[in-house]
Amino acid sequence: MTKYLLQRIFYMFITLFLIASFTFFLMKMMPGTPFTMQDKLSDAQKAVLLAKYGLDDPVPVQYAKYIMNLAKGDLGISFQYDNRSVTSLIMQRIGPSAQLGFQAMFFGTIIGIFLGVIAALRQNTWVDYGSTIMAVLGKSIPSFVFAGLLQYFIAVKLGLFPVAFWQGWQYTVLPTIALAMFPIAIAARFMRTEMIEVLNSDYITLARAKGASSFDIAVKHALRNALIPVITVLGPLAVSLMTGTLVVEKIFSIPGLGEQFVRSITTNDYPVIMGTTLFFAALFTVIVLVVDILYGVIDPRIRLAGGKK
Amino acid sequence: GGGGNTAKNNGGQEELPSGEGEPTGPQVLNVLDSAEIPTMDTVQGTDAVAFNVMNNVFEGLYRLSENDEVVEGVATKHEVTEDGLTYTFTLREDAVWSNGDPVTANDFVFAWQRAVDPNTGSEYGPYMMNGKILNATQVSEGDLPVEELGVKALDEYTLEVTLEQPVAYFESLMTFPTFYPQNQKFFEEQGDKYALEADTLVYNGPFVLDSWEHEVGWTMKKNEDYWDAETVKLDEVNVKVVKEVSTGVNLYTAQQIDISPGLTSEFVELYKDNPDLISYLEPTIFWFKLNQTKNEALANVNIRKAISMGFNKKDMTDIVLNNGSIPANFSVPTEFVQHPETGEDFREKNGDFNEFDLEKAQEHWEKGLEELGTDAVTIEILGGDTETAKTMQEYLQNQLETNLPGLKINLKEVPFALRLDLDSAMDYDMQLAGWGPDYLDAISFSNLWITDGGNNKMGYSNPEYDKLLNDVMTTYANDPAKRFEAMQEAERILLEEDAAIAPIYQRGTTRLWKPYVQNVYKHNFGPDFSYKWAYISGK
Amino acid sequence: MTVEKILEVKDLHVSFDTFGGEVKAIRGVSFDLKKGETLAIVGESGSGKSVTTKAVMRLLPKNNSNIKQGEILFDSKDLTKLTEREMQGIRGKDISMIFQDPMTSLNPTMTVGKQIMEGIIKHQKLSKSAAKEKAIDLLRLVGIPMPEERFKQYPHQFSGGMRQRVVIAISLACNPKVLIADEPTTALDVTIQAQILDLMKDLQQKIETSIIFITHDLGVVANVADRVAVMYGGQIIEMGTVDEIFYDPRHPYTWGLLSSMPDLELGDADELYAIPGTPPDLTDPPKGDAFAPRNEFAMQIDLEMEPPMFQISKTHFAKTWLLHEDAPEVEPPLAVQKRRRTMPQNFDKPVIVKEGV
Amino acid sequence: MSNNNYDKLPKELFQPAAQDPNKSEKIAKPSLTYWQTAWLRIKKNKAAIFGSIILIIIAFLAIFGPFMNSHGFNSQNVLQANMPPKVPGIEKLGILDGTRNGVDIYEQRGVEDAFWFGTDSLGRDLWTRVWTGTRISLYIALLAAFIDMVVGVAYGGVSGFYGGRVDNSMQRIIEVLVGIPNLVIVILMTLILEPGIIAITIALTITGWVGMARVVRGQVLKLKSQEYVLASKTLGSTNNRIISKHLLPNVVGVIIVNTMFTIPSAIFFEAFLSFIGLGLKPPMASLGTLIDDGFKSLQIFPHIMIFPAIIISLLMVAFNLVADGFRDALDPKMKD
Amino acid sequence: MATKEKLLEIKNLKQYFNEGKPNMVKAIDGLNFDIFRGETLGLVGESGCGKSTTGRTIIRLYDATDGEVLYEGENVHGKKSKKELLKFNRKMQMIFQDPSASLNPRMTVADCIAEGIDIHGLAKNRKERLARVHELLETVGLNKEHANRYPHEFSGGQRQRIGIARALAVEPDFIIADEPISALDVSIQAQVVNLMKKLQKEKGLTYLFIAHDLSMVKYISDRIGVMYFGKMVELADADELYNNPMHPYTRSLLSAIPQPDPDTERSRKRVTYDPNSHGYGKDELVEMREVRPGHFVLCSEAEYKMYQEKYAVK
Ligand SMILES: Nc1ncnc2c1ncn2[C@@H]1O[C@H](COP(=O)(O)OP(=O)(O)OP(=O)(O)O)[C@@H](O)[C@H]1O
Ligand SMILES: Nc1ncnc2c1ncn2[C@@H]1O[C@H](COP(=O)(O)OP(=O)(O)OP(=O)(O)O)[C@@H](O)[C@H]1O
Ligand SMILES: [Mg+2]
Ligand SMILES: [Mg+2]
Repeated sequence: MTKYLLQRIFYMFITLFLIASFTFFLMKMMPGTPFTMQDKLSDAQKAVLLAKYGLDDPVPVQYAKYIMNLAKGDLGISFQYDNRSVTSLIMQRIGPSAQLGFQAMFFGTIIGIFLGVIAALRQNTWVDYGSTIMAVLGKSIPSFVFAGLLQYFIAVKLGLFPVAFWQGWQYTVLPTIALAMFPIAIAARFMRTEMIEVLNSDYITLARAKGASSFDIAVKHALRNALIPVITVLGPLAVSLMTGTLVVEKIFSIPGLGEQFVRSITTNDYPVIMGTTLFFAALFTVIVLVVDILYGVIDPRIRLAGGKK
Repeated sequence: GGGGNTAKNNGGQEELPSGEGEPTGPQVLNVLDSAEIPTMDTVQGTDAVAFNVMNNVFEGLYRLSENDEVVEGVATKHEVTEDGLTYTFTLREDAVWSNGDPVTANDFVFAWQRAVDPNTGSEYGPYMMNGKILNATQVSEGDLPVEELGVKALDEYTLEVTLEQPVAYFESLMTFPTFYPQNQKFFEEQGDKYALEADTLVYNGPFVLDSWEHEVGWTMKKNEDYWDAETVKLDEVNVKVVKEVSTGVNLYTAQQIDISPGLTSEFVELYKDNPDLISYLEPTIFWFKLNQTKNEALANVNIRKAISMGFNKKDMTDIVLNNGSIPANFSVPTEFVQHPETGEDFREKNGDFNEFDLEKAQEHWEKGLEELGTDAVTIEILGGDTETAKTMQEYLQNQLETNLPGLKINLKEVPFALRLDLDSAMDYDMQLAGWGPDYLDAISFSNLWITDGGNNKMGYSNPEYDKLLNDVMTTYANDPAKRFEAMQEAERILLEEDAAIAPIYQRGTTRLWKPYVQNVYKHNFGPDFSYKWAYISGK
Repeated sequence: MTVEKILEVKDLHVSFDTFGGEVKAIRGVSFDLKKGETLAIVGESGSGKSVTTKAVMRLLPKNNSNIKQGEILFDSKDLTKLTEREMQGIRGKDISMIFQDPMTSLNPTMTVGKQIMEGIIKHQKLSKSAAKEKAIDLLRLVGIPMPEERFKQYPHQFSGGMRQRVVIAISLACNPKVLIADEPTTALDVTIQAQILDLMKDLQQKIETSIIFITHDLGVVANVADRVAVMYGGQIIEMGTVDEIFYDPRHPYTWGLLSSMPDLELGDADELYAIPGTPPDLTDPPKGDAFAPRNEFAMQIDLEMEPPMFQISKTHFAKTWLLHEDAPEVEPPLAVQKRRRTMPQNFDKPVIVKEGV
Repeated sequence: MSNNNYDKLPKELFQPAAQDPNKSEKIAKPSLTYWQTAWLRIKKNKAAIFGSIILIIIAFLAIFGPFMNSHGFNSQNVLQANMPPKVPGIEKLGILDGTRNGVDIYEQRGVEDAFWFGTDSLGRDLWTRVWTGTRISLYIALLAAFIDMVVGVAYGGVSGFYGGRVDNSMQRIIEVLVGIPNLVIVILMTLILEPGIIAITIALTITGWVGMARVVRGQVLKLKSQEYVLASKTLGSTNNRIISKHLLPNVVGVIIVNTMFTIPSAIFFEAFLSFIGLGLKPPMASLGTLIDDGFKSLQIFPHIMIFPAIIISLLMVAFNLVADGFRDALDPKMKD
Repeated sequence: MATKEKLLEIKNLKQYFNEGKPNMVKAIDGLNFDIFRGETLGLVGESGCGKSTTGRTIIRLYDATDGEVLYEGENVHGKKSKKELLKFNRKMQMIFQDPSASLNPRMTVADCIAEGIDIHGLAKNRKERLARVHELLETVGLNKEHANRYPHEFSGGQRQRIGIARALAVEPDFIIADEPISALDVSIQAQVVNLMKKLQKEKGLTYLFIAHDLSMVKYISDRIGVMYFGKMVELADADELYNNPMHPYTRSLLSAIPQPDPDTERSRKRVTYDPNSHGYGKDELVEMREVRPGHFVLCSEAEYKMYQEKYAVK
């Protein structure tokens, strides 16, 4: 197990290195400069600025410098936010995004699983169709629409929750709901499919033969066995939700990472782009690893196979 | 191109609640801004959000008041030599930093030197100072040491500034944040952390930055040590970051903020009967740049005229934009600058050029096509990718295609950075672009179109135009009236003779504004608002 | 033989809805089970053995199966009329079942101990710790060494034979009155099979459980059964004590089964006897005797009329026209002839049973 | 049983009957081909039939809808901007009657025409635009499904099947692909590509298939040790044959479920591409861009967003119903 | 025993799973035996003792950890060109334990059977392919109409016959049958066994027959090998093994066979086997030794002497 972990961590670093390198060179091809006033500056002024940020070095030199700094754990300093380190920018922003993403994942998954289980237990009844339709709508209507509707009706019209901002748990309710629609849909659909299969297996019949109630069967026996594909899909989704989502953050004025990331790309804030990309990628690879480990926790048979590649 | 993100105009100032009633109730103002403050280091500031905060927590030599009148700031008065090249400012002795240090002439010297020092990497420093303040260009390019910059502290409270050539609007320039002072001692104490947080800064303006929660918002509190603290009525200004217009409107509806963000046409429609609705004009103009080097058709003046006159600007401002914008038949905005002697608006004499006129447009079109020897022309419009830009572009595309038979328009909507790249490379046919001024002078608009000018980038070149502009900058530098009229003539050449650009509209802004918010002054360049004189009455 | 009847199945009909039409999987099955006895059910694949027992447990798939007709009397209650919730109280407690495929019958993600405890906690209302003790006892009882450690392990850590014993432990957890074992040893080798059979017999003696034992292996039947029911085409076609079935079979299908086995003692005959043809199509069961098309002794009447049940002795029944007085005498296959003996309790001649069994 | 009279049976009946045991060697079920069975099953599945009917109606309207009135999809008339929907004949019902907040806008502006879905901010007929947009979105849906099925399935299949080092590297490649920000790639694409269907296709191809690849890989990992795969190996099957003939047909279930998730993602991804200038050339529209457009005026002119949103939802619900039906029908193992 | 031609030689074959990990399993641990052309070798043993693994390793489904498998003198394992592999695949085939799991549920019977024909290009065109499929179906006692159906539409016995037809399609010389009859009822078991015997007679096939059901194994096999924990413990002619079981495990196994005779069953006594009963010394050489001609037993020198005395050929 330790050997396996070490191996995976080694691969993680290779992956991150590749991502860093690709992104670095792709960024060099992006149009524009990182300067807000690029259209007003003379060429001489631009040259001075480029020199100051080390952007006049040949690309391979810049790359080498970047990778060296990276190895030291230094992500550099933002071009947009004067003198602020990329690390501090990410740290400032990650809190709300992570909390929101986590809440949405947590509640979304629970509700989705619940819907999926109900649908599977009452297969081909109106409950099933209802839950399918809910899941499909959750996926086919974009989250910004939900966000807009929730803000207008629940916050402005009914005054039940705050309209926007990020100052306490009440503030997290509406954005969480808006974001949770997606995990709900996914969890519900995959859960239903898998649950139907699991419910047909022999050990479920044995559990019924023991006299277990329908609830016990669904929760204690079937759920865990149906969870594997669900976490396969939800793992990466969790990463993207927890690292921020542009629209919901914008609509609820939440100081999250998603909005900052998009802005860093449109303003060519190279260090922030790189930093956030690496942060995201690191989280992603970690989650993929965690999902692989979770496989083993959920299904003890896989724990043994964990050693195999 | 050029974003209009640095300055705004005050056309309908009288529409903003002003001077009604006495201050009553808690003097707290709640407003929004559209982004996090990118920097609080005055020499690094480049955008409206930063300038707006800086304007309220710092103070330069002068300050903008109602109607962009220049009033006393740290300086009480100044003298100019006859050649207009040397300014000597007298500073007030009761101006202090919030840590108790006095604001001295050296603080200005220090800040200005930093602004042009290439190691600082300031963008606005060189932009505002080069060519104006003596040696600024050489210093900013590293050819001269910063000490050579034409600014000197004659004593603690006397500042001498030497210019390279006379600058007619220099006084108003002194209200601009790039020219604010910085406390050298404090700056050196803070080192890397300077201006990163509310408490790693000292303030000398009507307010101090009390708290600054990054990405969320900031609070400004009245500065009791401000030399004119008596005038300041507000105790607190709370600013929150909101990026989505609809969110801002919802917050306004929910009574959480006092001034809404600029409304989009849909919201104007929704609130058209609301008494809180106010709108005002800004000095920002949007136009089509017509590149004469890439597309053969656009090199033809008749085609350009046809395009200039070939679309309905009024429907566009009134229905498509519907936010207080007005059709633009000019290249220098209305309600921006006035004749130095008669006081009449720039527009009054020059009036409108190339108004929408279907018949004339089609006449020019026929003629142009004939000259080109073709009956079909395809033109690509390079446009922006914002929501409003898109609707507008689709409208204009449809108008031009319908009104000018044989014209086929392709829309190319790209992200801002890419658009600038294409602009620099002159790799476009027609481009929808806008411009807002950085100083209170028509030349901010006029010198865009000189041959090979940094912003021309469309191959426009007219020796007559260049000559007039040259005169404006040299011969007439100390003759404001002549200078003004020369620029009016230049505009006529640009539009009436050459139809070099096709103006579309001058931007207006419409907001919901609580009537109890009084005396918030709005500015045409630099910062958006001054809260120094503002108060709450009858909330 | 006036032992108490614990389970009585009367004229059970079960069918499934499929695209091919309605599959009449069980067509009038009747039998009873006495306290402490073992009833073995044998028969061709697809003859309805599993369906019959699942019907008793009410574990048939909900969506496409239905019990068309018949009663299942247990403890004077008709199980076909109980609600799902009432059944939950009976399953595992009064009637428990070992499934056809033991290898997949354990939940792979739950420890073995928990799976045993589940039924105990549910039916005997024991505390967790008491249930745990009982579960460990059960593991010890089914002969699993070091039960305390094994308790915490997952099924995949058990060998096939051990898993099988766990399944048995689960089914015995609440001292059921009826234990249904559906081919529990098919996948095991003979030594482990023998251990398990011994174990079941032991337990049966201790707690007087009645067992329904389904298997293909006639050796196993000979070993465990008190009585045997032979199924074909959704019906019981012969039923009797184990001696009656092995030593005096009457139905030609039973003859076929008995002759199909190779004999260890006997040398290799050139070819094993195999019943020709395939089982009947249960969507459209034949009009007469379902076995007739494969029956070398078939008579005209077999094709036209379903045979009634004939009673040969108090305990021996067979459903074939060959027992009719008008039927010609036929010689059973050699393998059957060799084992045939006269059963003292037999009636003088077979009589038709009119009112079920 | 008991009412039979067994006593008086004619003796002749007890004569041996001629037997042909092979005659009974027949299969219970009627012989049907793969597609016949699938069709029978689909037909029995009411939800799937319902779904197909919706799909047919939507497809029909997407093809013919724009011709059902005289408006072009880019005929602007700003004087008729933001007209609420009005369908003559059902005004009495109080819906689609051309009023907004109780005011009859048609009367107010003196508009004679009736716009069934209303008009947008440039006065374009939404009925025409929505159905034209539906065409594009249907194309995107099919394209995304195709890419998913071809690239994603193949990649996941190969990765899962070969396992070991191949799998390890292929999974790392996926991680790298997911790690590089999409937006950067797409912006770079705007540099070299003209907006339009080709650009959309390429953008979708770059990363659209990753999710499918992961899911298929998981399934293949599970299936590849099945006995029938081993059996095929002993016959000397090439790996390609095993993947395409044995593994993939058995992963159809998850492929279908996953495709149903890819489709709406792709539809909105196209809207996002249009937003940064890589999607459709304006004034073309798709359901995604129409929803994006309509969203900003949701409070004031809800009709602009509601119609495309309804159609996209209907489309997805229908797709899912049909897909579920297909999944069940294509599985010959399903007894039902 | 007349001299027979060795078709297959298995030499010191080892198959370890998860090698080098704590959960290593020595599924087979040094097997040595030969299979003669035209014979049926039965393989029996406790479940989990490595019977299936032996079969699968022989046919290259697993790469052997050690040892070799010689088919007509040529090593089956090790690096092989595609062509050589195909050659082996044609000569050696396998019938799988579970008939339903070993048929692809989404392939028609015809496609299942024709797979080998397609791979080895044994049919020139579709017509010939179909004709071959029909012929095979008839060989295994099914009929043409079955060709277009799906495996789940067949009964267990029929499915097993499809598996046999699939293996026969490439006209192999040697077939490994892994518990081909366990899941079937007696009558169908008889059908399958009859079919296998008939084919052996007609085509001179060689079988490795793995099963639990000892009576069936005895019936079909010429020789029988008994495995215990990855090792062969006894190998002899079928009758010889039943009449003179030497290894205690074999005896235990034979004593556990239930007889279809209630009276015998009531009186049968089972012998249990305790692997510790041998009491082998630390460096005692335990290996296969030929006690009687053709009868090999895993034993130590001491045991060998004892067996020889006890079972001396009279
Ligand atoms: N869920 C179902 N849907 C349709 N038909 C079914 C279903 N379950 C069983 N059957 C049919 O019912 C009949 C009896 O099946 P059952 O499982 O009882 O056979 P069995 O006697 O247990 O056979 P085996 O010895 O193979 O286990 C078979 O023809 C089978 O095809
Ligand atoms: N892929 C594998 N990985 C790890 N262990 C395995 C694997 N395959 C088989 N084994 C182990 O190898 C041993 C021998 O297994 P094998 O399947 O050969 O037994 P068998 O004799 O065929 O048993 P049965 O009679 O139950 O079929 C068992 O302990 C099994 O758990
Ligand atoms: Mg069964
Ligand atoms: Mg095996």
